[in-house]
Amino acid sequence: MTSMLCISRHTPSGNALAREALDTVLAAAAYEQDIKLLFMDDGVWQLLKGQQPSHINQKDITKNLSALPIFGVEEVYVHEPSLQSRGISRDSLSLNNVQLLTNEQTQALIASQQHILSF
Amino acid sequence: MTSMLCISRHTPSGNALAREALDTVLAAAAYEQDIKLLFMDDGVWQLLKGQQPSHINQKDITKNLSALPIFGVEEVYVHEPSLQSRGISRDSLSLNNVQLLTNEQTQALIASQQHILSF
Amino acid sequence: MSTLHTVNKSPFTDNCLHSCLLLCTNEDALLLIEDGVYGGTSQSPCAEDIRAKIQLGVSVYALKQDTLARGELQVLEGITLIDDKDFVRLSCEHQCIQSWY
Amino acid sequence: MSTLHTVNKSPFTDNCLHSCLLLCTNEDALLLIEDGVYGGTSQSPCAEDIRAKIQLGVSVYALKQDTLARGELQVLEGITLIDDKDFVRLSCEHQCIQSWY
Amino acid sequence: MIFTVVVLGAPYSSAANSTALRFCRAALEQGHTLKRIFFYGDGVHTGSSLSAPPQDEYKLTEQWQSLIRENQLDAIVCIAAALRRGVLDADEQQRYQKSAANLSQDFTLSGLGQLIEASATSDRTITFGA
Amino acid sequence: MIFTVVVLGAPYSSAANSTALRFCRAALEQGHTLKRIFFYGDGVHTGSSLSAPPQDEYKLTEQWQSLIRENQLDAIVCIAAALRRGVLDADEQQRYQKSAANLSQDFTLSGLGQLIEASATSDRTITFGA
Repeated sequence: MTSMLCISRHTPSGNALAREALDTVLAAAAYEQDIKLLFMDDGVWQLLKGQQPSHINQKDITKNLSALPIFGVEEVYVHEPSLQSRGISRDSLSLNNVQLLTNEQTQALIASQQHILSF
Repeated sequence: MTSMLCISRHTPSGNALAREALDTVLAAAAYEQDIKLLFMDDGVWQLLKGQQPSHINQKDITKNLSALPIFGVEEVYVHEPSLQSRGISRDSLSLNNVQLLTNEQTQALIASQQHILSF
Repeated sequence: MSTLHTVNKSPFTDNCLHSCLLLCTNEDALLLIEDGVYGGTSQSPCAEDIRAKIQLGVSVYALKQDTLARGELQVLEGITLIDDKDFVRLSCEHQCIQSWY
Repeated sequence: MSTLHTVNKSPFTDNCLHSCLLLCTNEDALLLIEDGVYGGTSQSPCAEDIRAKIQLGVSVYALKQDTLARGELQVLEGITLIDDKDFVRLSCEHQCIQSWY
Repeated sequence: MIFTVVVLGAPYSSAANSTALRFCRAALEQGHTLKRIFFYGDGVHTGSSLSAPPQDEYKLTEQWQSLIRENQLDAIVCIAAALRRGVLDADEQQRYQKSAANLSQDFTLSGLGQLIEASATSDRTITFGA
Repeated sequence: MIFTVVVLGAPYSSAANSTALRFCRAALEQGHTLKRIFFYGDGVHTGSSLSAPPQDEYKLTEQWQSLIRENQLDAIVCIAAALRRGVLDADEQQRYQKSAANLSQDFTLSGLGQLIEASATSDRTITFGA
């Protein structure tokens, strides 16, 4: 197994990157790789509760997010400073089993990988 | 004649917007409209001297810029605070006959138009 | 004549809301659309500037569909949520529309 | 293992260079490409942070072709201009490549 | 009022494309006139007849096609932007000896003069940037 | 070394596309192996056979095609991203009953598994974001 980290840094609805990152993670899980997912910068908005993208004729990314554990993606990380600067509390995240990381912990996570998939 | 202002805010080489803005201005001039062009934000990089986009296999936008007066585009404006924050001096601009505008003058320019073409 | 400014990028990523606020006059209106609605949240890097503009009489709006789509956002007091029809109406009420993106 | 960070957006517009600098460790290298090369100029909003990183031992590079393409830029002292072959070499020398865009 | 609408974002890639569609619909519903919709930049992909999104997704290009057809709108795809990006009608297919054309019949390839002419004869111009 | 290259930017729209091309060339010149080039997001437009830029401009898609052909590279266009954006091969044209196919013969439509498999068997993965 190869250790891979997908870093997802973009908003859920502004363009296709958030969905494409998630599809990549699910593909890696299906391929039984050691895939981890890190949300940072505007990517943390993907985790906000209560999204109703049907209002803009988009599919709800939250459904795919909640499917991550089912597909064997156990390690989902969130860059905590990104949450803090946006005023997003842990309670307002749609996923419970995420690990919040400091800058130092995020650096350590990145440094321990073999491949990064940058989104 | 309709008064039109094209606002060009993006870098010369990062995407196609700078060139597409310029093509629009030249089309408006060919159509004999009262077209003005305003550079602001990263759009002011388009005016920097010495660009050699052949290094990245792109055409030189500076040629089209220098053709503006020939095509009858006399009013070319530059948002001066955008120049200043980037450390670009007037001397380092490839166009001589541009008018530098303060925030207030830029506001007045925008307020006097019938149509804005936003790039 | 007054201008309607639309902004469609998150100010946590992109500086176009900042540039817009620099040039938005007291007669103008500001409409946050798409990812621009993040700019109208309480922790937005432009929150203070937006509050100041509202104080000076600038009408600030956010597109309701885009706001609902993005989840439980804490939208600043004084920002009015509007729908597509209101967007069209605002476009009629102002002479020019400048799109910041 | 160390990481090569590439940044391809102007910091005058986009905050990704700022985010990159936040996570770039002293063992890492930073390569400015495309519009990212504006981030390495003397008035860049990240100029101080880049100088500090260089002091701490981070190798900072800018792609030569992208720099020449964009005109007479005043590139910060301590930033090394490299070509495509060096870009490939840096990719080999670091375990991971994180692209900030 | 008479509107000229400029669309710079591609469907499925940029939220701007979908916002522009909703704006056009709302304008028509309120009795306004759309003088012309001008697809420029990556917006030219709106004119592609080959888009095939999954069944459970919103069919943006189909929605544009219906809107244009049902309201007999003038939908111009900028020819210079389209040729670079691989969006062609039958004439351009022949001219450039390409294997296929992919412009939907509801759209017309034409030049930037069409944008300027529309703007000059409209009350409002609005751009949807990507 | 063995590289997997991910291209997310479209030709003519994003500088990322051209940077990726130069990177691939330089890697090959230095004797490295390109396990796979994976075109995803707006990068799928690289596979279009219909692009027709002006004569005096750099032909990005042609350059990609030559590079792929001359070096017998494995160039995959993500099928899900491509279908949404109107990039199809003959099979998908038939499946979706579209009027044409526009995928250049140097590229292959396939799924995200191809990206993961390539990454897992490469020394390095590099993404060119738009």
